[in-house]
Amino acid sequence: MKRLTHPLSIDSLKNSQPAALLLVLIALTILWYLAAFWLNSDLLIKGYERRGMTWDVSRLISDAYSMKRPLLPTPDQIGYELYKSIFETKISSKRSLVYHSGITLSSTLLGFLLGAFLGIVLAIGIVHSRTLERSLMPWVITSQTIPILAIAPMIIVVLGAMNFTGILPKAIISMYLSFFPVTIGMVKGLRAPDTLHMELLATYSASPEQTFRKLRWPSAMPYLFASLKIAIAASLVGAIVGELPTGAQGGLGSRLLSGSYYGQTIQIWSALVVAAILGSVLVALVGYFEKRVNRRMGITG
Amino acid sequence: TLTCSALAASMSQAADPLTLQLKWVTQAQFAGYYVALEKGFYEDEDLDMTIKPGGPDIAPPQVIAGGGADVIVEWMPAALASREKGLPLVNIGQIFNKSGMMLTCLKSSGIEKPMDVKDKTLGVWFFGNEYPFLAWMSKMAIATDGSEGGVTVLKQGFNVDPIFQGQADCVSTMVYNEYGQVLDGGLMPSELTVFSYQEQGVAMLEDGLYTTEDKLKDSAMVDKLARFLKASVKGWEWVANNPEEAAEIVLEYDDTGAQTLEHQVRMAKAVAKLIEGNSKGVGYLDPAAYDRTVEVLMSGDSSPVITTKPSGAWTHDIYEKSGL
Amino acid sequence: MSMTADVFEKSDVLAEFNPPQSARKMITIEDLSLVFETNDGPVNALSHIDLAIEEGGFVSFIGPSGCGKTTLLRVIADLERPTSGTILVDGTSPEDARLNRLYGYVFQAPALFPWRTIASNCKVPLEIFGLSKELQQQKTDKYLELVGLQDFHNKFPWQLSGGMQQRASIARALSFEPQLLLMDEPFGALDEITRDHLNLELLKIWHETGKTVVFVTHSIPEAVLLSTHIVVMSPRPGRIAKIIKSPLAKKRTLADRESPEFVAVMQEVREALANDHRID
Amino acid sequence: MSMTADVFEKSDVLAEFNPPQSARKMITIEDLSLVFETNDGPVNALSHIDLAIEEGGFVSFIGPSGCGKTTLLRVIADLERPTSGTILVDGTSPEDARLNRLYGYVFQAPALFPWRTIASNCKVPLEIFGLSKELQQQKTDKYLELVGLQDFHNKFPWQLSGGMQQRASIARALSFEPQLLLMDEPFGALDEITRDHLNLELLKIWHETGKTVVFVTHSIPEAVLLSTHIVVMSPRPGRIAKIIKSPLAKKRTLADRESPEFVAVMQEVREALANDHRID
Amino acid sequence: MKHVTIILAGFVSLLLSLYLVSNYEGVYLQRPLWLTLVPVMLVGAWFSMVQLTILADNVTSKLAERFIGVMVPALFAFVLLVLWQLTVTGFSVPKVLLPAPSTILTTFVTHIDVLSKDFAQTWLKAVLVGWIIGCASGFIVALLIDGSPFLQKGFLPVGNIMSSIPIVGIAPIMVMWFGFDWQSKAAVVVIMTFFPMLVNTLAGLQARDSLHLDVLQTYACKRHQVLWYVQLPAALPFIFNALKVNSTLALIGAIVAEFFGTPIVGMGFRISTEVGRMNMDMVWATILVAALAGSISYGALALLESKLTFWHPSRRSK
Ligand SMILES: Nc1ncnc2c1ncn2[C@@H]1O[C@H](COP(=O)(O)OP(=O)(O)OP(=O)(O)O)[C@@H](O)[C@H]1O
Ligand SMILES: Nc1ncnc2c1ncn2[C@@H]1O[C@H](COP(=O)(O)OP(=O)(O)OP(=O)(O)O)[C@@H](O)[C@H]1O
Ligand SMILES: [Mg+2]
Ligand SMILES: [Mg+2]
Repeated sequence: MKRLTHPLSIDSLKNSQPAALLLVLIALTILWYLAAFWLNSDLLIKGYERRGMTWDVSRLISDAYSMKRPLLPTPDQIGYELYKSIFETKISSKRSLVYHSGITLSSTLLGFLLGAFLGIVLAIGIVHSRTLERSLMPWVITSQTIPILAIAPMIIVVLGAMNFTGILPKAIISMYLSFFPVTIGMVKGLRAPDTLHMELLATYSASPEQTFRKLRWPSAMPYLFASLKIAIAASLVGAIVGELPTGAQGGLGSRLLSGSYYGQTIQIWSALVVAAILGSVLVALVGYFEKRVNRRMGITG
Repeated sequence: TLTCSALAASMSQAADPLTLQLKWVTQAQFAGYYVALEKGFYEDEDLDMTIKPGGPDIAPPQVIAGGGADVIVEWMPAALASREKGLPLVNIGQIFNKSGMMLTCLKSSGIEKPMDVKDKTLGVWFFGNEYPFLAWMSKMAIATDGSEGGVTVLKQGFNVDPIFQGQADCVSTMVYNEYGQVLDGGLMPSELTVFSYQEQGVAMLEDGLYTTEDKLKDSAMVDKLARFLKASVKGWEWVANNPEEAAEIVLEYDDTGAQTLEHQVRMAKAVAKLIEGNSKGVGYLDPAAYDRTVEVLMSGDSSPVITTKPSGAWTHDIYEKSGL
Repeated sequence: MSMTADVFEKSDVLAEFNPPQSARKMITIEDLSLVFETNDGPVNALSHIDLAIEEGGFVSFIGPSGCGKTTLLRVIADLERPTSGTILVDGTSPEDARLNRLYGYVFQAPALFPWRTIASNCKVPLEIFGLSKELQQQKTDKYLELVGLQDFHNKFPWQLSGGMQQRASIARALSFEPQLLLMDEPFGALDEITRDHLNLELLKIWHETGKTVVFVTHSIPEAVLLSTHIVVMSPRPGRIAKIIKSPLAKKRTLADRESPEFVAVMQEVREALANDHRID
Repeated sequence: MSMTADVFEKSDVLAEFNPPQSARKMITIEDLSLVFETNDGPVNALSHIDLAIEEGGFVSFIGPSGCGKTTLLRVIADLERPTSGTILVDGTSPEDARLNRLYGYVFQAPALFPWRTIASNCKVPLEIFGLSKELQQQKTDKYLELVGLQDFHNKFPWQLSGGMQQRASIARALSFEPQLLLMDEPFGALDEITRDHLNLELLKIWHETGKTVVFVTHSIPEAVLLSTHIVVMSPRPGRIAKIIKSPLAKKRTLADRESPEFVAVMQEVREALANDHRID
Repeated sequence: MKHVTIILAGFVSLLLSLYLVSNYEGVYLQRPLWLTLVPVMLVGAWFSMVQLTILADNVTSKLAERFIGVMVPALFAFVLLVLWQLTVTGFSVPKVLLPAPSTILTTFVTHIDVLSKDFAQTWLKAVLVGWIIGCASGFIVALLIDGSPFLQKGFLPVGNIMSSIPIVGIAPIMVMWFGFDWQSKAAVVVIMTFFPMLVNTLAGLQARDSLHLDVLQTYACKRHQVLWYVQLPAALPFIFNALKVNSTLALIGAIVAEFFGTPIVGMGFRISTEVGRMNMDMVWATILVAALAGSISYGALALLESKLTFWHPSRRSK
């Protein structure tokens, strides 16, 4: 089993994480620059032709990599923008991406906690009550087919009218998106225990609550963490979606929006990059907890 | 804004609270209100103002229906549509005298005069902002379903990119905002043909102040609104005189930190032109302009925005009470 | 370890067998049948079973692979519902008996929780029954020692050999000292000496506590050594071929295996088995 | 104890035993040790094992539960890597032997795939080895019949009794007719008669095909009946206590069990086991 | 016959509340006595559902079980709708905020032609194509990554980062790159569905029984054979999880993407336009279409799953 997944173990370099990562990153960067040139030059040539300007390739290249509002900004443009808005700006400033990440992060986390909690509670209900399963489950699914952006403004309006403003409405949208993968995963996970193990507990006439604590919950762990990873990514999406209608109140979503509104591609991309980094840090965090729980459950490697 | 208003509330206990819902994000389009807030004009009128910025999917009528605002900034077509849907919105003051919306086209696409848009692809804003365009097309008898001899309509996003990327021959622009972006993007005015809806005779009343009928039945509220209108108009007049400083004030209130001063100054100056030219000054709704708007709205051949002539959709009471 | 097998001080006479209270029936089964519905047609796992097991009895099921021993044990344990017939366990339905935590069950496979250590696996029933922490520890220590796993408290199941896992599952079933023990080939994966040792321990527990034991085994000597009654089953459909009552005294030693009665009973069982044997 | 590594060198008693080609070693193990690292400290599963198994031999491992029999078998099968020492299988490393599909392995647990029927489980290795559909069907039919599961082709594993599952897994290992058979307590969950039957079948296959068989069992009579050599192991750390060479002829019958040689070998094995027995 | 009585009682209480809704619009909520009927109705409906469930579990005919199985969620939905209608009409909620279910249904029926065009544009093109490509690529990448530690180490972090990019951010960019038509929406869907598939498939591929792997190793299996014989079957429940979650995510993604520029057809276009026109009934009719499409595709996947994973303990234990 170990050897099956180690066909490349001969070459130690190939097995080193930094080397692999570096190689992939370099490849991606090169691809990116090529793509940026390809996309931007198209735009530029159209512009040149419209104005009947003469141009040569070197002009095209330097223009393509230094447009103010490029179709695809280059990594160095984004990097510079990130540097400016992260390191050269005070964290408390509204122009700092750290400040906006903080706003988004807080509603993401709140929404994730609420969503994970709701998801687990629903799953427990569904697993234990046939009536709930039959009546609720189809509607849990249907709830997700309602496009969130359509009801997000309503949620915000209604909560706003009830004087809930700030992160709560956004967190509720995050919750709405993140509870679903948890429910689906946990319903499956809580039903995953081995038949034999379920029977063993039946011979002890263990109460449903004991069966849950001693058997269902531990066997649902792989499912729980797989769904939590999706849920936290969904929660971030929810927070950002929630920031669109309330577009002027800060957060990465409003940076994206205003970037889009004013055609500031570099601003969009740097907000995107920060959102992506935030997302993967959050997913990695869930992964870290997964590892720890696994270790406690005796699952290594 | 949240913390600002909370702070204000704790400082002046006695002041009357009032909430204004804007139609869009914080920008110089709404400079008058922010100036009034910043310069203390509202405070002078003993008002504790809260200004809620909007966004792409915030429909101010919904906000006021849900009780989240006392007064909203809205365009006349949307307000009248809501009225017909059972939310009795009433115009209590008109801020913009002229429409700032226009269709900006590429000369290189062969568009010089209105009829040239036939068989072209046009970017149009929806979300209630499409009525002037539809009215214009129906006036020229051009189909909008992409058929032969008609135009292909795209729902334009929040920017003017389609004209640069060759996805559209014309895009919708506001004179105070997107038009500037088109120029920023490297197009010269000489390369462009611009159709202003105002000039095409299909303009509708844009930014105005609306509240609901039941609020107008409450005399204390009427009094508050009158004071609000007075202070707002004072703010707008200040903007017209000091567009640069107004832009700076707006920037202060922008929570996204994305707006640039240059851009906001340009917007403030353009907006200042739109509020000009009203016979009785800023804040007065010209009934003739109202009638024209209604007429255009009811003229859409296939699906008119409103089906019956509205009544009681505006009042001059507040304007008169405000002593402007 | 010394294998001087005599765990009982004195090997006594037959008189001790059949104590008065044993008139009470622990398990009564009447005309019980069970059919499994499968994708491939019905399987007659049990057919017209009649059986009574007295309190304090030690009854072994023996029979060819697939003849329904496990199924019958599962019916007693309320893990399967019979298709027809009646069954009473301790005077009540199997379900009530299960809810009253009357019995301990040793499954044919070890069925340990992979995320718990051996000791912690043993504690599962004790935790469920709400024993105090000290008692839990005490019982776990006692029974893990009994099965010879005293040094493996903190290992995880997959770090143990097959036989060790099976012993852990025996310790778990013994740990809460149930009235009725249902054991499905508990010693199948053990070497002869360990098996002898555990046979004696089981006899000792049975003898001292007056438990009722229902026991599935494939080993004829084991069945004869342990049981008061040997139920020989035969397959397709699973039914009882013969019930053999043991003439041995209740107190038994390994040395009994050399006795002529023992050999005679062994022979009787072997014949009953061979009589109707088919492989399936 | 002398670790007479070479168990076959001076085999002379029986003419039929030790055919000329059997000089070739199938498995050679020298000074092999294996330590498992666990959360709870290292476990010495195998310590200084020396062993040679000739081609065509039938070698049984016997020893107390947890003494390392499975581990040693897994080392031969390249499922565990030894910590130190050398091992050759068919003259190559265990890995190459595995990659050459030299052996068939019967695991201690049935390890059937729940999503496949019994017949389809049997076909897994055949499909992997790329046999034609007819051949697959033919082999499956043959070996399922051999283990007495001819009526259970279309059942799923969880619809079978424990013993039936084990037989299915034996059929699966036999189906592709490997040169070397590694069997870990294959008949542990079977009744005596079925077991006898399968013992004979295995002997027949061994005898007819000249396969090498390495066999783990807990039953002393079974080990003696089947093997040319019996390796007695002892635990903590797992090592070889004694290697006993069988004086029985290669052709054997169940009746051999009554012979005095047989009883003598059994006694020898039993003593070797009891000698160093500890339960763990 | 106890449960039949209870089911009937539940129905009677529901009908009673319906009667109230239709005849005493707007006023009944001011009368406390009638207001108490609402909880009575809820309790009655709940008991009905419980009894129906028991009935469904014990009924012998497959057809009857299916029928009752549909009845329970239908009843649940019906209760929700009644409550909704009660609230909207009872509290005179403005139509621009929340229309009554009856209005929505009427709009749905009268505008079925527009709605079906939108459905074709959004669901048949963007969602379906994007979902298939997204799930397939997530699956393939998971296979690649699972088999190669090198790819795993290099790509997983990068893949993680890329898939954490929120849709709302990529939608405008996709419109920029792939144009206004459905292709850009499909691209958004691809990106959205990729990650859940990747994570779930990876978890599934690693959820195999190590004993099964040992068995295959004794056959000197190639990696693709290990996949086919053990890892894929073991991963099926996880993969279906992702397929189901994705079927709903895809719809959301496509609709959200349409907010950022489309031709003037499509469900997202319809929603944002009609919100602006205060036609909330049309908005909710579109949502109804989305819900129907999502539920049906989810149901179809669930059916397929139960066919393919019959052997899994989670199905066998029922
Ligand atoms: N869940 C099931 N579904 C269908 N058939 C089953 C099921 N469980 C057992 N059977 C069938 O019932 C019969 C009896 O099985 P059982 O497990 O009781 O045998 P057993 O006597 O315990 O055999 P063994 O000694 O091999 O464990 C077998 O033919 C088996 O195939
Ligand atoms: N994966 C593992 N990790 C740690 N320790 C292990 C592991 N596998 C086996 N062991 C230990 O190695 C020793 C030998 O185990 P092995 O399975 O080889 O025993 P065995 O002789 O086959 O016993 P049995 O007859 O009970 O099957 C035991 O002490 C066991 O605890
Ligand atoms: Mg059995
Ligand atoms: Mg073993």
